[in-house]
Amino acid sequence: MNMNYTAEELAFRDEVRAFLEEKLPADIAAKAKGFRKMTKEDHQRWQKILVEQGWYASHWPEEYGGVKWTPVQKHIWDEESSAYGGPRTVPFGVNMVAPVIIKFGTEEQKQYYLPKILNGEHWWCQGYSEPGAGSDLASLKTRAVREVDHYIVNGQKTWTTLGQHANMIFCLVRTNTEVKAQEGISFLLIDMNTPGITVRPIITLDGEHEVNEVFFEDVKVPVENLVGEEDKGWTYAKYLLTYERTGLAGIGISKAALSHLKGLASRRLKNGKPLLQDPSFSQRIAQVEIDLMAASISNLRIIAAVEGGGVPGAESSMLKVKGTEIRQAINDLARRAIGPYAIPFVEEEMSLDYEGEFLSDENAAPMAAQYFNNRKLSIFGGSNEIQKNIVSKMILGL
Amino acid sequence: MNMNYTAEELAFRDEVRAFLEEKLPADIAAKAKGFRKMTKEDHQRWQKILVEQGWYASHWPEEYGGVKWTPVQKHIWDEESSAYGGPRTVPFGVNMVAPVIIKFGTEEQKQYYLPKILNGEHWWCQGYSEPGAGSDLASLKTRAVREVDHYIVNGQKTWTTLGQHANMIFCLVRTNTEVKAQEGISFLLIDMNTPGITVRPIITLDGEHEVNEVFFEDVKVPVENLVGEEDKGWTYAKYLLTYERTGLAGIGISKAALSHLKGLASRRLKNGKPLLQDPSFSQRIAQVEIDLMAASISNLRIIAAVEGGGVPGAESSMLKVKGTEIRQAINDLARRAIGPYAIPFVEEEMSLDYEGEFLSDENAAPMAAQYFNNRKLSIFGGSNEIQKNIVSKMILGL
Amino acid sequence: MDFTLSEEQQMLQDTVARLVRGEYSFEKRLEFSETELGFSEDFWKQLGELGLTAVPFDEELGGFGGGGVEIQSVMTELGRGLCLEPFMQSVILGGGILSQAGNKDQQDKYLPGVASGELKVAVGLQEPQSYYNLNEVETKAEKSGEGYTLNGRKAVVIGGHCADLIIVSARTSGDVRDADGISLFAVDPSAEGVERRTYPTIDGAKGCDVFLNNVKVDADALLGEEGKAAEVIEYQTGRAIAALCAEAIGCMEEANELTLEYLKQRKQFGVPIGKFQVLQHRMVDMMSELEQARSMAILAASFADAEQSDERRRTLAAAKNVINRAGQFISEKGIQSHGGIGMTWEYSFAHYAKRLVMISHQLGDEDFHLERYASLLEAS
Amino acid sequence: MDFTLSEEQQMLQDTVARLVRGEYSFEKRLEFSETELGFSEDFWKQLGELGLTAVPFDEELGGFGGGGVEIQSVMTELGRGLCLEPFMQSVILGGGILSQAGNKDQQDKYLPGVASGELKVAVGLQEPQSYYNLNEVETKAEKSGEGYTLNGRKAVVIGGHCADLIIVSARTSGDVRDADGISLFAVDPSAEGVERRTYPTIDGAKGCDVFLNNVKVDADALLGEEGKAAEVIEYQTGRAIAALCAEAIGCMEEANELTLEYLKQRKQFGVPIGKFQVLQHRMVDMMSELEQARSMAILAASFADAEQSDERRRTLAAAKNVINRAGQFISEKGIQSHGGIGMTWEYSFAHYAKRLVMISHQLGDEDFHLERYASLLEAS
Repeated sequence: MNMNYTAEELAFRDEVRAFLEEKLPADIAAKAKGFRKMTKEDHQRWQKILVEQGWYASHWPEEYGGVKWTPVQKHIWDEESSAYGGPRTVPFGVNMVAPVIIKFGTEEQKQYYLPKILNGEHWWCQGYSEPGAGSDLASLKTRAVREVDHYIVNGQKTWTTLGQHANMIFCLVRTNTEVKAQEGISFLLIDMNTPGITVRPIITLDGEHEVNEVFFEDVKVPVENLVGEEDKGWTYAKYLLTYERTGLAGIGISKAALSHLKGLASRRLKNGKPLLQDPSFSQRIAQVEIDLMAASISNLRIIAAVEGGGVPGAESSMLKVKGTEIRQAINDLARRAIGPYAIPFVEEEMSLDYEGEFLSDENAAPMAAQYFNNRKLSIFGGSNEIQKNIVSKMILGL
Repeated sequence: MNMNYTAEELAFRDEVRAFLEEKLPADIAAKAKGFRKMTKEDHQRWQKILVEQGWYASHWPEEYGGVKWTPVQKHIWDEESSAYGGPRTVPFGVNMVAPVIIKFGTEEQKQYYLPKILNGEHWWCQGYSEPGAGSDLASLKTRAVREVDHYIVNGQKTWTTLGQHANMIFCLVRTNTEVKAQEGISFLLIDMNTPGITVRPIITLDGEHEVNEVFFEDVKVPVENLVGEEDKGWTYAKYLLTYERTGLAGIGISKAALSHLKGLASRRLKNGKPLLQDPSFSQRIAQVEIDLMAASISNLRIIAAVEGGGVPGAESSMLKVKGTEIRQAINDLARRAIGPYAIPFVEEEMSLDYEGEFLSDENAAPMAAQYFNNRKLSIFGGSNEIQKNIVSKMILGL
Repeated sequence: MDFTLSEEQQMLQDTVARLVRGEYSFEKRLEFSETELGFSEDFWKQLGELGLTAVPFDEELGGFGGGGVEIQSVMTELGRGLCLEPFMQSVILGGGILSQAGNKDQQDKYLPGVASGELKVAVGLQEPQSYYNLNEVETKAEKSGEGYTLNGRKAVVIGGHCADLIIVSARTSGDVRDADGISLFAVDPSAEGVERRTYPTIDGAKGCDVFLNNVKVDADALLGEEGKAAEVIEYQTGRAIAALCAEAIGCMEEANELTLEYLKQRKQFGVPIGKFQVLQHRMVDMMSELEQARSMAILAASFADAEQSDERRRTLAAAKNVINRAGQFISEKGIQSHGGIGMTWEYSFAHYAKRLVMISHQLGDEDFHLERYASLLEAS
Repeated sequence: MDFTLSEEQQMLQDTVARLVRGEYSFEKRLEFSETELGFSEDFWKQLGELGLTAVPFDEELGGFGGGGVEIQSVMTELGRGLCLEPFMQSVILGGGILSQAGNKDQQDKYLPGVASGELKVAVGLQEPQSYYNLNEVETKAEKSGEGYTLNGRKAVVIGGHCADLIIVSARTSGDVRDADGISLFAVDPSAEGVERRTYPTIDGAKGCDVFLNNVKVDADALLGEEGKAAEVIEYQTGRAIAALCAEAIGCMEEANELTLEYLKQRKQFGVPIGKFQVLQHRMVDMMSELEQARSMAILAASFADAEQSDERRRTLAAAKNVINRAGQFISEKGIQSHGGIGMTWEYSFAHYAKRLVMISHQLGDEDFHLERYASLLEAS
């Protein structure tokens, strides 16, 4: 039993820190730390720097541009990057479709798509959910009918995050209606510029445009855009979901958010004293910090187990639930900390370019909106209810 | 809209108070207020006084010894009686089997049983639950086979509260195995002295003997002990459950328990100051007092609705859940209030006769035991899960 | 004891309900919210014409001296429609302060307009650092000549952007958190030195921070006795709390109805999601919290116009604590039960959720009222 | 980073596990509990013979200088068996205080016995009104001749009824809640003026309050520097907290296993109750709380024998807070999932529940440790 990093790991951490200090653009870091809005250009700029460093696609095989990071190194990167204000990687290309292509794609697909992900030519989005298929993903209805050398796709996807920026979408489509729901699904890569595709924004309750509906009307997709075998897409989707879940607990982001909250609470006053010194409020912060401490060790335990050759199983589902609850609790406290100033919706102050006077605190403006927006954490990536169903079946055998 | 009592109701409250002040024995009141152990004799003594006053079976028809209390009067009685330390009525005779006999029994049964309930000759207990039939009451297996003028009963009942004191038991038994579970059940009145009946104590985690198992081996029960029709017992049982639920929220007892808790918290110290003045602890008390205030108004609203001719429906299920949660929260705080002294199990101090020095506080000894014992509140009378199922079906139509 | 509304009260509530149903569809509400005014001028006029803005006032002002229960009836229905008009701010809080603290002249000057709806009042009691403590007043009112000079800033004045009159608290003596020494002033927003920074609110209304820079007011701008306003503020915000509780009940009832409806209609895994026990029990919990909240809103209404006492203080603190918690619970669980759709702008649920959570930021959040209650806790 | 036990640690844990499985069935445990001693003399002897009571001590005492992780291995298994022996009190807390504060003579005198199990130590740090604040010491130790005279009362001394040596804190100077001025004394329970009021504990063990009436002790009864014991107490109770956390993990693992088993086996409405989604999700929550608790128990173990620091203080406070909450959650929800059977004396679940809840009353409850953590909160 040893909770400490090895000398090599510590050296790696130093390397990461030096890199972040030198290369992370200050304006991007300030946005991330203040939970301000990040533009597409911000993401692309940071991606370029990471690609140059060779760390953007760290988990890919070396031949395609990856490095052989251990799970612990990956964790060190996540922690340090969050702490320094590195923006969260938009996962759809590098972390989601790429692993599927690498594992199940043809050599041609690998040669074609992976470089374009690295160099930013392709910005991917995810076409999984449909209006009638949320938690029950396998009931999806978008049809792909094969006609010689292409498929004709018709249907609708929804909750497509950052779809407005994307030029590629990976989709689960139904290619067979004769078999059980999960057996007739295929995994298609679709160019968003193909005629027949329409993207319509979904505005969320905080006024944000982050997610979209994507409509397919007689969209022609070449058969070489099929990943793996026809009708076997569900297997690839499940593989991807496991991949996705590991990061969903968001421990690193929660640490950054907690630190941000404490800053806020040290400046906002109650009866003339900082909230951070108020008995009730400081205990609320203490409680969430304690819970985060525990979740962070749980996260390390999973990482260490993976490093030891294990597969992250239902523990990562439990951690996803706990981690998102913690993050939401932090958001809740940040909203409470600004008191009456949670009410004004001062959009201009959410941008880093704002140069006017702040209505209350420089970090106040996004807090209420973020509280509402992050209700999504317990819904997406498999809702927390679905995660509990998984644990109930997988670990408990219920 | 009027939240106040009418002049008549206020006059009634004065009458109740005067009666309690004059007639409630001080030793019994002290036991109730200190949550000490109540003996069978205590209950009987108080019953006798109430019967003399004509208030013991207040909800019975006048011809059998009842008075025409309105729901509000009944509520006033419950509140005042709890506040003065009147012990909770053991409900099995007067409040449970009696209403069933009155509504579904023959005139002979009424003439025979009701007076014996009043004069204390019969002490009833309830034979509903079985080892295999808890929440799923209708799956009960105790068989009653009719042989000319009697039934032969075989089976086992469990969780029979105060069965050790009882000489009569009302039972749900299976008289028909050919039909659906709920349709083959009958309601039998059984003399506990009949050969073939064995009572075995169940000791609960706090060392108490409150509940029992009752075994039936070829027990002969005369057919005239059947209430209503054969195979229709489920209807009577449901009638009784509705009757039972109304009181299960225990608002009056919670008020007494809260007052007891505040007494404890005003004497126990933390850093030299009463817990009642400690910021954290006083807020914990405040929160439960607020919740109780709300539940108590909800209770009044149900009572007023019944007074207006309504039937207590699923609202009483919600109130049962909320009320028992509140009571358990109060018990939890009382346990916390005594700090390290929750650990000693000083049985002798739980009796009112104890004349030695108290280990810590005169009210401390029963607190931890009561916390554990009252886990039952969310289990019995239809577990809180079952109540939520009922609400979900009845009100929500889910 | 009788928890039913009187015939008049029921008629009143029905009137508002009909009006809201007819004029305040969710789609229209979104439109109203996006106008510069931030609400419907027309709807506000109708409230006036139907005598609803006059409800709490005396007959001579067109009202019938409606108390807590009448206000409850109106506010519940306005809550149901997520109405954006400054009824609470102008009629209840503004009108209440003027009625309690104003002298005959001031009442004659302002109340007819308030009661008819022609004069919109906003009330600025908070300051940038006051959190929810309304006795924390840094804004200064210094005697100058016959009148006063005001300097300071009032924070998050809902409806202040379009008010014809802004009532502000300012300190005429005492230390920054003293109850003593606070005074109330009726300020003309167009007076020299009054600046407003206007913003939309996250729940769809509009408000502003009011900056007072050497604002000169006459002596007759002082409402009530100099330095003695803390009592008035406490009493009138108590009435406003009861009103917010009622509004929240309207919101929660609609929110729960939407969630319940969704559970019945939305299918996943081949069945309505309402067949899943976890969602069923959660819905029961949401109904149960609403029951608790409803009880406290009723209790708050019954105390709103009662004489001040520790019991009134406790009751109103308890009510706001319960309503804030219930509102947040119903919002969060409701969104969760809906899934993504519950978070979208174009579906009304999200807007109920936002309003409910923001109600908890008006006149004290859960913790504020819990501490307040604890400070008033009676011994056993 | 490596969360697996070393081979030696695993062997140690297996040894204890085997011993407990073999000697400490639930039925036997009930019997042990009902003896006058309140635990098994024989099992205690075996712990000694197998060198387990020596684990934390140096080689010369038969141990191998086991640290937090080794203690964790032992305590988890003792927790699993609901073992009643005073391992934590005597070996960890008693032995720890003697090791840290005792001089050479005192260590030579006591430690061999502690390490072999022949000398049972109990530790009295609490007082009737101290709640969980161990710096609140009213018991007085006054210099008299070469030694001291002790007067006062120590509360809830678990294992004190049968201890061969009782270590108590007493005040040699300072005010009642000062950290400075607290001293530790080794008291012979049979000395004149020592009285014990012995009682069973609700979780099946035995303890006592210790009354000290003019108890004369020699100068060499003083452990460590006069007036400087607060530090020793804080450090050693920190180790004891880590040990309690590990014990709690053993209890929780067993408790959850029992509940899970019950969900699978108990049928209602024609199916195992584990088919009901509400019970499934609750079980997941219980497992999840156990995961959190396990993480904190591991963290606590890694800090148990580290140098004192605010980080150690924070970690141990956090760990106890998490363990107390998880223990109560798993107990309450477990009983609820079991129904009535979970509350019966003859079924082991109830006894795990009682032990878990009582662990929260040892060395600080949830609120105590939350406040402690908050007082040590770092700025952002």
